[in-house]
Amino acid sequence: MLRKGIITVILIGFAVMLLQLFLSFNGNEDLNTTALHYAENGIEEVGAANLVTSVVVTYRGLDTLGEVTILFLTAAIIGLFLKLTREEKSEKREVRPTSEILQTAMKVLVPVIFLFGIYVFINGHLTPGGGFQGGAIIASGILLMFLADPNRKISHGLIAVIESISGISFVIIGILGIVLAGGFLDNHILPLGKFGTLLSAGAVPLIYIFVGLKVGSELSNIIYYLNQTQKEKK
Amino acid sequence: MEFKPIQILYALLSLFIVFNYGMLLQGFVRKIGARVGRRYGIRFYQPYIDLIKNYTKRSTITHGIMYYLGPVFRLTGGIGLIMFTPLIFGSDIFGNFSFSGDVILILYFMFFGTLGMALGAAEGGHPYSAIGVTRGLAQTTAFELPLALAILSIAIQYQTLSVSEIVAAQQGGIMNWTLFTNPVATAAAMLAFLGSMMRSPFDVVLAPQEVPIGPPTEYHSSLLGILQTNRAIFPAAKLVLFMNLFFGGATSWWELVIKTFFIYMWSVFVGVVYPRYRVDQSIRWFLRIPLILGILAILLM
Amino acid sequence: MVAPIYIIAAALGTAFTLGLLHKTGKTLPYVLMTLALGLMTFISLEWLLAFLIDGQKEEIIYTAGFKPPFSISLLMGKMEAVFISIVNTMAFLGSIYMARDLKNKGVNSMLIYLLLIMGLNVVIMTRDIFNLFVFLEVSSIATAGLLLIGGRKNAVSAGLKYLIATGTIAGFLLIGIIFFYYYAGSLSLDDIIASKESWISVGNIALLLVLLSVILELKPFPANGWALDVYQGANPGIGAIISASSATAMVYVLYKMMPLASEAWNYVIIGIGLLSFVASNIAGIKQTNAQRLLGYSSVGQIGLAVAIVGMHQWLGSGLMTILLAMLASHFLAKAGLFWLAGIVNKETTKEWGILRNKPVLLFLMGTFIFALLGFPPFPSFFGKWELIMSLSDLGQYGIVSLILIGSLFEAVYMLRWLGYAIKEDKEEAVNFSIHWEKFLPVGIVATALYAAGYFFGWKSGYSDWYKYMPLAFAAALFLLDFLPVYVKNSITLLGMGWYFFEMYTQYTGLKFVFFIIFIGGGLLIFLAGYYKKGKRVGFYPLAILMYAGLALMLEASNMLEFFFAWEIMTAGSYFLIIRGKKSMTHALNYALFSIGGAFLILAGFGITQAGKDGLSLELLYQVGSMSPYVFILLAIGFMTKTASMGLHIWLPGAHAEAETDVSPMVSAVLLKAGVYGLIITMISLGNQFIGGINIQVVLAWIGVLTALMGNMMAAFQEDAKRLLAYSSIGQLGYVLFGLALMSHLGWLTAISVAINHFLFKAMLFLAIGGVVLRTKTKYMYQMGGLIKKMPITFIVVLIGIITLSGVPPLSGFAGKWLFYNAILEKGWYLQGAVLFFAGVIAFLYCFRLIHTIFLGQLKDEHRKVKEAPFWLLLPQILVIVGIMVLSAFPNSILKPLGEVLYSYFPEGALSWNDQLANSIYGYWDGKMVLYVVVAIFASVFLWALIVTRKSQKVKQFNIVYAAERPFRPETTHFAYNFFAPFKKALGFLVYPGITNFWNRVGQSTMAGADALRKIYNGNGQAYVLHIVLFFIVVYFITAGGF
Amino acid sequence: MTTVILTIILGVMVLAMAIIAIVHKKTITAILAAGAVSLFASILYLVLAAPDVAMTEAAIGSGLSTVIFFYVLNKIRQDA
Amino acid sequence: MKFLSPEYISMAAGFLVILIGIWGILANKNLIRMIIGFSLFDTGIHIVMVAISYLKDRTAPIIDETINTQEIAKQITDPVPQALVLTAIVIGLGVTALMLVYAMKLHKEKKSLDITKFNDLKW
Repeated sequence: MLRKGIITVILIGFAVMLLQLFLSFNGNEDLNTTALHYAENGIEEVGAANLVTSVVVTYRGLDTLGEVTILFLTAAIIGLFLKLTREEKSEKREVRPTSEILQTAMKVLVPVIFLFGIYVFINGHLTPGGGFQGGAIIASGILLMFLADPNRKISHGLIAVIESISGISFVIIGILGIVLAGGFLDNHILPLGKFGTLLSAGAVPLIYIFVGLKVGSELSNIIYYLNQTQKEKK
Repeated sequence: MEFKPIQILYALLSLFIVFNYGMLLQGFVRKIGARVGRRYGIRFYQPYIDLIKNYTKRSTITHGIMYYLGPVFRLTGGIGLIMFTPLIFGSDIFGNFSFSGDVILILYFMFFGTLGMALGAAEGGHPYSAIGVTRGLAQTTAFELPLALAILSIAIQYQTLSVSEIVAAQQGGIMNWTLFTNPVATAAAMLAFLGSMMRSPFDVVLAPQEVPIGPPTEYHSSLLGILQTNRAIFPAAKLVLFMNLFFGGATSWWELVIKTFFIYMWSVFVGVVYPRYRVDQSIRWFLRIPLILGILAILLM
Repeated sequence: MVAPIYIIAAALGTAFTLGLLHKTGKTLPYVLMTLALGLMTFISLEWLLAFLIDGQKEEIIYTAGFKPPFSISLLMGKMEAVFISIVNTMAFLGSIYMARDLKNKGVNSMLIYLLLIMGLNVVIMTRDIFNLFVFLEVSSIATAGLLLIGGRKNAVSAGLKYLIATGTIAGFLLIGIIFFYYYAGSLSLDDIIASKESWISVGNIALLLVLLSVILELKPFPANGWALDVYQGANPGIGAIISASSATAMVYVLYKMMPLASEAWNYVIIGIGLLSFVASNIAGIKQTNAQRLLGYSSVGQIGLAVAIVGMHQWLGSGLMTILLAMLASHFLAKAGLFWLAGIVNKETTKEWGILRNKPVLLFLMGTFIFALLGFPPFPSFFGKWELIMSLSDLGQYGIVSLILIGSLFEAVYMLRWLGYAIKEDKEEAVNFSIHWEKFLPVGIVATALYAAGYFFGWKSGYSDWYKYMPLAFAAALFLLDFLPVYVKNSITLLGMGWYFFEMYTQYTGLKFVFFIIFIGGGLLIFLAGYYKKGKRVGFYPLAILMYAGLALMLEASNMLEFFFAWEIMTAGSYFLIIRGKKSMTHALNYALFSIGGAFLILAGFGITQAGKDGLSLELLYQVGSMSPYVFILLAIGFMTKTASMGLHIWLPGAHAEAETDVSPMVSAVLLKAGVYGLIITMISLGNQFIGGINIQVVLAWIGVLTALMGNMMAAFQEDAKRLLAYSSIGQLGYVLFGLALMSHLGWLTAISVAINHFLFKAMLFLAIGGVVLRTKTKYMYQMGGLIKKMPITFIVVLIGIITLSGVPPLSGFAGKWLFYNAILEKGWYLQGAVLFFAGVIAFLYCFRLIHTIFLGQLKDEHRKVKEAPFWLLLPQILVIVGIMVLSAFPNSILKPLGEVLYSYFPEGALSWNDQLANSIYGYWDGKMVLYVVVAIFASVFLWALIVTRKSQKVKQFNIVYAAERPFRPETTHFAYNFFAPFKKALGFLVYPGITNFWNRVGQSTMAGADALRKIYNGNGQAYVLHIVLFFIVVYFITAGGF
Repeated sequence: MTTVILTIILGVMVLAMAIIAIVHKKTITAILAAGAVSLFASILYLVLAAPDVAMTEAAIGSGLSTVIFFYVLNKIRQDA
Repeated sequence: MKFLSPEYISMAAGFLVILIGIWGILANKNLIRMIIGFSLFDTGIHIVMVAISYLKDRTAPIIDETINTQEIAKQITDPVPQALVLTAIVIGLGVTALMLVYAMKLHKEKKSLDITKFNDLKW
């Protein structure tokens, strides 16, 4: 009880702090300088209809790279974990077979989900969505596969290859930006194309494809590893 | 004052006088003590006889070089004390080598013999002698403190450390004696003097007849003779020192003899009256009354 | 030049490629990773060199081809180059170190490692705060992942706590960042700073969140339990990287953020930093786990770095030098220690005793620990110096004292640890193999420490090559350590001898006296070194280190040089002392008192130079109104070395347990360094009054009581070397008193006592050392009758004690005589009386020393004891010659000394007539006294020879204890409890009040430390609570975030 | 005004779900409630004119992350 | 009533979710429940971020037929915080996943999810 009391007091203190922060918020009347720049020049400079994508992929491309790295790291660490536990020797676990319906649904749905995911990140510069969302959707496809059949073998190697290749490609595109255009991750290495079409915005779609593949494979990887853990012996 | 070879002869002369004076003093005091106790007592020249007897004993044993050197150190200490103390005020002949050092030298030189004695006795290997030595040293440290304070006090009083100058300052009448000009210091010093004479009540160290623990019991024959020689010289030298510092010094041998005799009698008198102290008791005693007097003597300056 | 962006590209590209290489074996990925790290290191170092040498201009790296704030930009400036060079180099070395672990755990671990470093690089370079957040997360997550690599026990729970804590912090950071964006309309740090004025009035909470989050990443007390757990649980290689690279990078992040902080914030940051520094170091005291100990130290050091960053407005352009100097020591030494922890592979500090058989590793460990503690010649010494000096200039004495107190606490546990490694007896010294790839990085960082030390020394103006010469000599001896003793001893003698003859014309006056004592005395004692056989591993470099300090101290012309020398000397002597038997705790005590003293000196110097140009020691003459305080600081500082009462408890053990020829070095020679310091202090500051009391009077009383107590304690010792040690305390009390008299005679006394003490104590320690060597015991009641076996030693001791006790005719009397004259002149009679009493007691222990060892009965087990080795006797005999000369010709030394002192104290000088000295009170003719005494002695001796010519030698008789075996046999020995009646009467004077006092100080510090560290209860939730609380407390302290 | 009302409703839902996620005794319910928080939040994002965020939150926050919770919970159940 | 506007309401909601999240982190001893608290904390931050990007009566920052290309700046909300939230969400997922995996591992060691049990490293 004392503990809860202390925590309450602390939280009240913190709430006071946040209240002060909240009161400093005064709404927005207009875009601030940075946003204004993106709104006014985003189309010319990047050529992507989705300004969020412009920001994510180009203006703040380095963040995205870092973020992809974080997922990559997470997957790697979980992989490392699995390796550690696997040293304790695992055994195949008897898993309750899932229903026929789910299995069938999986067979139908998974390709559709994959396609949808790919659509989302290919169109990331035009419509809402992009690499992260697309990647997440692809990962949910993989998830569905595992749900349908926990013992299902998928090519972990393939996931890893996609993960790495897309990562490396991301970096290479970034470096190409230095070589061919104005800086690291500059999208001007490809022509901007006609605004609003699929092949526009320079390298943005390309980058987003790689991001999508990478995020998808990384999340899949995480799911794969977690699925592996379910098979371990008690 | 420059050193002249003739001074060696002068020194030998005063040494001879002091030695004989010391011997006779011993004899007379024992005689007096016996008479007071209604005994016949020894002959006054008995110390001489003892001395000769010891020196001429045929068997002499030794425990090693330091055992041997102990009495040597002791006697060196005694003779040295005489040598560094001016005997007769104003006399070049009996000023000895007092020009080579002042009262501080004398104060510290007193340790020379004590150290040698202790070392020599210790080499005998008898644990009793070690016990005696520790007692002696412990007691010495205790009475030296009031003595030093008293001497410091008169050094402050006369603004000098030179014994001759201290005596000089006391000339011109009995009232100029330190005894009267600085009675507190004198009191402290005279109490300390009791200890330094190692007579009762502070004589447990010296191993008198019934106490078999002490350096002198280790020695015999000619080595004891050397110690006895010293026992004649050393107290006499101390008496002279006290006389110089507190009782106006002496301008003639007669004056010296009278004054030192009475100073000596002081310790004899106390010894007869008071029983013997244990060493820790005597340390405490010295660090009580005499020390307080000594500090008082300084504070009054 | 390679663009810095390639650092990121290389790291990421390699990391992603590594993901492909799961099946290609372990070596290829490892090589790739190392190559990538190598490339990153190369790029950063290339930039660093360009900045340092070619005056390269800073460069902004635009990403995506747009200018900030519209895109993320990185900055490559000089500071960035420095910091990423640090991060990458350490990471590169770390990758070599961890080769085995990384290969074991496979590709994933390598890429995590690589990404951590990449993250740190971006964190340093980025000028975009959201980007900062992202890459902070990269490095946090990577760190959490790395904890899984061959970690210690409970690494996983540490990882989770770390994740939770950093996750929480990152959340708060993100809130702050988004509001920054809202206020400033930009995420570029430069824009946010530029527009600060427009939003600061409302945006203070966001600022608080951002600043505190960054600070929290730097593990401030008390919200740092998670970090400590990580340090403890991590693989040592990872611990090294977290401590060296991550923490260093974060310090720079804070530095980047500082322009955001208002002036009031600076105080908060300084406060947080100092609190961390002091509290972590206190909490570290009780620590027994080596890695956690390093964690506490890391947290503390980084706290100090935070405080320094917070002082950016005060320190101005000097900030970076100070910060880098402190950090350089931190990251190099901390990484080195972590790596060593990996090599040793033992959990608790006590178990480090297994290092004992590895002198090179011990040397490295010593290097690291002394570098951390800010000893010269390491960077943090100069950093600390500059910091204290700058802060003193500003009058920030409170901060100075906090820094020094914290450093002292750090010294406690660091040195205790080192002590365990060198001395812990319980640990079997097992041989363990060291892989070269683990050793190599450790060696490199150690080398780098020395190089960095030189660099920062050069920056602080301590660069003259010849001031490093004595150190180089020590280093050379270290390299030659494989040679046998007699070769090394000869080299040492030649080297020091050369120095002696080269330099002795350079010095005059008091410096000359001390030069003779330090270097001449050193030579003399080194002569004894030949007695040892074998190699005597490590002795010579350390001894030379101490003498190097002493030599440099005399050379010192300014305060920096003086302090440099002082610390070198302390370090050298510490190692010398710890070489002794059972000397672990004593060496620790010594070091702590010395360091404490040194800090007081440092503070004193700081106040002295405040607001003045330069660092010259002459500035001590013109301190102004602060001078009483400077005087007190310096005096206490130097009195720790002279072991004055209250500060003496380190001495007896240290001197008594030291090796045979080390005891005289630390006693006869080393203590005089304190005297030298006191002399400098008193000459320049003179009489100082505080509250109307002359400090000199206080010092005099301290000196008097020191003498009394030292001598008294000495008289009651059973251990011969301890007796001598206490005697040293007593003698130095005389010296202090003499100096405090502030008169011609007083100083003459003090210096002649010092000289005499040097002579007889060197002699006595060597002699007693010889006895101990032969009899294999230090306890006097186990000896006796050795005069027959060791006659020369006996004579030496006899002469020694006569000199010591000041009995005429030997030279010790000079001191006594001068001393009474000085007292009479000054009028401090009571002090004089007590001192006289102390002198009488000195007589007691002197007697005991010679009596119980050499006289009495020979013990059965000593029947076959031989005389001490020739090489031990030789210096003793040389000293005897010296004593005799001084006794016969006192004016040969006192007269020139008097002339020197005349310039300081023209009044009350002695007048000399050949060897007859005349003061206004008395006179004394050393030559005459000697002649008279010798003549009498000779005659009496001759007389005795004549009268005892027929004497026969008999054996001593045995003493039998009535067939009973006593419970404690030593109690029946005549020399046990020797001065029992005296103790009975005056024993209360030696009540160990001071020892008890310091013990109580130690215990309560320990208890405090224990209580303090209880907040780290290991509960991850509590750690989050601390973090949240930290925000709230600072929020309230800053009254709503300034 | 509809936006405001919608926002309020969604905000209240988010809060309600969040409280359930914290206080409910059953962990499974708590996980589901946390997923629901994300779900309502993503609708809120749509209202706030942030479709990209809404998609991401829906896919990742309420989807994947809930699944991961369940995976782990399942594993823990197994081990217990 | 300026607070009766979506950005204020959602920001308030966001802050409250943050507080609830912190409560969840601090008050539950169960590791999984703590991590739930943690993900709430994240979600709260995301809501706040999106609230900051909001401008009244504007559309999402996607330029399509409904938007007059001449006056884009007057018609769209702020794309930057949205981009940041995207990143933050993915990072949050990574961190949550990691925490869960660590918790799983810890549970394997001690068969407990009580965080107070994992205090072997302390002091």
